Amino acid sequence: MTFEMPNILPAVPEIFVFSMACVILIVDLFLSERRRIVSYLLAQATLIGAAILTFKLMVSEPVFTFSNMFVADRLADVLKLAIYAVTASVFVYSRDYLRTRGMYRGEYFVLGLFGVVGMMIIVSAGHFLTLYLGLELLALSLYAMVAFQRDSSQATEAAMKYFVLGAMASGMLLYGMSILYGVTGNLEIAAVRRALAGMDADNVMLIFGLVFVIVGIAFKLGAVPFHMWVPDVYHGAPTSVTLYIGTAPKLAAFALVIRLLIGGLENLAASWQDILVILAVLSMGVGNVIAIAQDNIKRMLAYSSISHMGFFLLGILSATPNGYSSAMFYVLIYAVMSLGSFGMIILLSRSGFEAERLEDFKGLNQRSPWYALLMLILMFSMAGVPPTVGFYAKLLVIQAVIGVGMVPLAIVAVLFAVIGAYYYLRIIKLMYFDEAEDKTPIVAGGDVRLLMGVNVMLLLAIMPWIGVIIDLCSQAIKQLS
Amino acid sequence: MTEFLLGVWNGFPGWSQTTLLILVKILAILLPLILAVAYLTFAERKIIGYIQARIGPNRVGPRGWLQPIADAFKLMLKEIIVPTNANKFLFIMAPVLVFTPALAAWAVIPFTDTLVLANIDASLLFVLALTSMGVYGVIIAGWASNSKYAFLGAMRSAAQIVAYEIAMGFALVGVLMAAGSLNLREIVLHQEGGIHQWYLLPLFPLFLVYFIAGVAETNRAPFDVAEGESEIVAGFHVEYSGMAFAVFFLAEYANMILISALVTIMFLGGWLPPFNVAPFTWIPGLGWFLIKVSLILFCFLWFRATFPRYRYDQIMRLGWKVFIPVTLVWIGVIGGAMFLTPWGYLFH
Amino acid sequence: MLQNYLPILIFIGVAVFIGGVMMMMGRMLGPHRPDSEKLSPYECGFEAFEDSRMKFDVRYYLVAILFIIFDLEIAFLFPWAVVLREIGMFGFLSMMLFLGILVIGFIYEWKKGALEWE
Amino acid sequence: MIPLEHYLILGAVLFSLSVVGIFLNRKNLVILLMAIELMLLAVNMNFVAFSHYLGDAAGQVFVFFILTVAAAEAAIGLAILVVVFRNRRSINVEDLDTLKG
Amino acid sequence: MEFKQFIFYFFSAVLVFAAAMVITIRNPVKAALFLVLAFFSAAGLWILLQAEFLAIILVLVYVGAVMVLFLFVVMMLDINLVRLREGFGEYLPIGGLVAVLLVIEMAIILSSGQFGLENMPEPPAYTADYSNTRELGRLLYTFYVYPFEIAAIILLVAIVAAITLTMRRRKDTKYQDPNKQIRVDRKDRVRMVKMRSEKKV
Repeated sequence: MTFEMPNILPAVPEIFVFSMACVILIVDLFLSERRRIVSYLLAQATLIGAAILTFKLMVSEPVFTFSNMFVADRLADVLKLAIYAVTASVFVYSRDYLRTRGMYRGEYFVLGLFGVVGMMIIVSAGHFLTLYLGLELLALSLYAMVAFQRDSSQATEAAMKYFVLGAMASGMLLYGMSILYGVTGNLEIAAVRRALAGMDADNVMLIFGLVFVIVGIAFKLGAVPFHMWVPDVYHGAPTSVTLYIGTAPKLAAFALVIRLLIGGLENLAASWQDILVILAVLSMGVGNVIAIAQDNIKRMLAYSSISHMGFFLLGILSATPNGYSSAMFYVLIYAVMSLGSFGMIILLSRSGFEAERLEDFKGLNQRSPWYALLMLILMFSMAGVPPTVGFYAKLLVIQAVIGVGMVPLAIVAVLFAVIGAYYYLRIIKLMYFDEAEDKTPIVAGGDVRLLMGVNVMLLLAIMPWIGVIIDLCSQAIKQLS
Repeated sequence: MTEFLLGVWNGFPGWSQTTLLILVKILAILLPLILAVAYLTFAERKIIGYIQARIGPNRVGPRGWLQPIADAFKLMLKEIIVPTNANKFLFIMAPVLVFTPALAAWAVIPFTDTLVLANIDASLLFVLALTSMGVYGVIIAGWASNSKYAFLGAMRSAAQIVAYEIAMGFALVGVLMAAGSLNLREIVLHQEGGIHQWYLLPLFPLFLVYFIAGVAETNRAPFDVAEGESEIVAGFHVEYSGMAFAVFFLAEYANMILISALVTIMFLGGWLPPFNVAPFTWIPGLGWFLIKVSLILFCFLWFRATFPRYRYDQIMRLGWKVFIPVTLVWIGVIGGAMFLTPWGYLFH
Repeated sequence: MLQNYLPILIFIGVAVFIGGVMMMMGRMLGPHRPDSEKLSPYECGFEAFEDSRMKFDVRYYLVAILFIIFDLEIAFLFPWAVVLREIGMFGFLSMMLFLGILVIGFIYEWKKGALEWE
Repeated sequence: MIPLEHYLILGAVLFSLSVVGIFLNRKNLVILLMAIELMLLAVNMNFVAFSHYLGDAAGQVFVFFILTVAAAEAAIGLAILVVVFRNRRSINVEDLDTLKG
Repeated sequence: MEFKQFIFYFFSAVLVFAAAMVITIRNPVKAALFLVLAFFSAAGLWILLQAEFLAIILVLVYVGAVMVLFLFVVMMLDINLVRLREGFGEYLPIGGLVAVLLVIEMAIILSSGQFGLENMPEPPAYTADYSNTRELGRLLYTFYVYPFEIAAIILLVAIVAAITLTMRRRKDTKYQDPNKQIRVDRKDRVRMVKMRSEKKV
């Protein structure tokens, strides 16, 4: 084995984001309270710069570097760009929220950017080790962010629960990886794939390892029955952090599934398919049914996210390229929808008041028809009502399932989607047909209002270009095999 | 007679022969060590006495030479008081936990080129790992005593030990860079060739850091606030008496000897003579080793006699804000010199 | 390699044994006449009025966390220092980057006052 | 000769103990964190054993990284624990119940 | 029984016992000490597996640092031990049962023969000049440079997180900053006020 200087060019965006995070960390130490905006602007500049770099360095063929631990391919590029966009929006939405609650500190942005680095590492991981490290980098940043409001009993409790279950999930994942390492003798994802190609897929040891890997992934995704942390964390964390957790990391979780199950273990598809069917059905069922009983909107959206993870798993478990790309499309759309919904909660909150109960949405139409309309579109899209893009996302994954002949599963999925529509529509009812209790005018900065408009309108305006996005997804998937 | 003994010896099964041999070797290390510890306490009282223009202990035995033995007997016959509400098991365990690593580290110390019990590859790492265990005894003693003074003293000692352990670790990295090995014996062999080859010169800042950190690690003056009589009486072992106290006491002195031995090995060329010429080479390796260790030990005692005690915040500042940056910079300097400048040979 | 560890194992055993024997001797040879005054925890002349297991400054705890982080750094530095000559310039620079990242953390601690002991 | 299986079973025993410890411990969060450390120890045991029997150092490198990350993780976990304790004066697992739907 | 086997079973037994004590014992200080014992025996087993470096690092980092932090926290949080003892053993039988079942299940799968001595014999012991540390070092800073730097980032995040979560400036300290004291200027302290002299009423 001789060592050659690795090619660092593909990793330049990662290096850039990380260096800027360090710069912000240090600069923020010297800033007075009033100049905190400098940290914010630097964070936004970082994300924009990273987007430009990623765009410039876009590759047409997969490139491996750092002894195959780093992969740059179309999938990574698309997901990274999406992560930057989502994170930048999160920062825009959360600035006022943080300021009014005494959490407007540089560390929020720094930890957010470290989380982005973690996601980027997951997205371009070519080795179990980098996958694990990326996951942990993301998770550690998130734990700290959830506990960011350290005098809040709820936030710290949420952080504790998140920590315990997250650490346990890592343990499970690692245990699975250790067994796979023992059987295949490799830790590099591509090499594991090659080793598996020459092996019996029914090998009991492989299945044993696989089960642990899937349990670990399910924990991270928040799929039932490993979802207990999701509602508590979404509920307990400061809304700006919930916003962050509920959006960008979902994209990274998708990358985790793709890299591990499809990049590495596709030969075991027959085995993981069965497990994923159970997870998907349970997630859709439990998520949608329990969401109905919630009166806290953050909690309700948490259960909704669980059910969305179920739908997303439908695309994966079809085990066809078509299914994978529909899952990718689903996740991208979900990130946008979730961004808008949590953004709306932040927008309606103000100093000393959290708009997190369902009643807080009563009569929104009277207070502001425009925001009510935006919320309407968001809820329609979440529920999968045409002509919103949420409908297409659901349609595509269900088509993928039908495509491999799992018609009963598709019927179950449709059924749960209909049940789910109930609680989304309930919010619409509250907004339009109930009397407002709280008549305080809604104030928001120009940037937030503009972003909110763009964010929601994206869900409608994207329709003509839907084909382009789906194309992009299937191209990204095609490069995997 | 010899034949008979040989016959008995050969009668043992193979594994017990090796075990017995090892046991004998271990005793050959431990007994002199314990004796040295006992007489180090005597030397301390004598030397500090002379520095302060006193005679020191001179009643028991000729010129006081039996003093340590008398002390040992006295402590043995005293009651071990276990305070009410103390956690009895942990209270008794704590001195043993301090004592064991202070002795066990000697398993890998090379006294001369051939005189080493276990010549493992990562012996330096092993010593570091064992010395990092010492802090347990301190914390547990403080906690198990159920006394505010003990607890506060234990926390202070622990925070101090921990801070200086980092500085020590970083200082060791410099030695490793120069020697390119984790093995203590090889580290000494790399300093072959006389006093100018000893790491004392090229790694002088690290030597200072390591030595001073060693003094702080053992909670010795001038870093002994944790047991500063004027503040919190005897620190973590305020509740200990009799033999339990003696074990703590012995462990502290054993640790001092250990630190001196390590300084000798890593910076002063171990058993090697300072000049490879006639009168110096007459003294055997073990002799040189002992001379150097005694020299360092003398410094320990000298510090105690002359320096005023540091304040606690000053101790912590010295550890974190002076030593760590100094060692980090020096690591960079060594590496830079090795790769970028023609002066790499200075660091071998 | 394994043969070398056998003496160490025995050595640790002997060290524990000696420590234990010394404590035992103290227990057996020393008198044992407890009374409530003697067994009360040390105080400056007054009764101890609460349990000694009070909470203490978070600063101690922060020091312990920082200690873990620096200990890990040392763990990474050791193999590096040993193979420095074999891994060449690249290995040297990769460690300098590693240390650089952690120096940023160190500056952060310093400026935040985590190393201050008031 | 010790077969690899024995190391793996040892790892499995440790792993099961830690899982049971996590699910059954309803009283003390610190012990919960310790159970997580045990779980990672089980994983490390597996990796080291495989690495030895496969004659491949990559497994050991992996363990080194797991040790590093787990230590950092424990530090953060305990930091969160301290904050939790400061907010509600208890580290009882059953007291973590303010978040209910 | 070979000596090595004896050592293996001895350490394994200690390890399992210590692990079981960690999760069942009520006093957290003792639990932490049992965890230390578990780490020690694990280190012993790793030395048996010729992973010398990792074994010592396990003791150095986990026993020497992480468990110290655990002890600090356990001692610092003024835990009411009496309350912790309530309801002791309530879940123990179920827990024990689950553990036994889990172990049996996993053991059956793991001992399916795939990792038996026939398929995977123990590799020969290394020669005396083999250095485990050196071998890992050769890999770590070159082939594994990318994860190595990520590890640095993770440590940095840990520093930032620990400080943001726990660091608090105490308001009641009477610490004096000599630097500030020296730099004090007259005009910071004394204000000259021009006043018209008051007229007599």
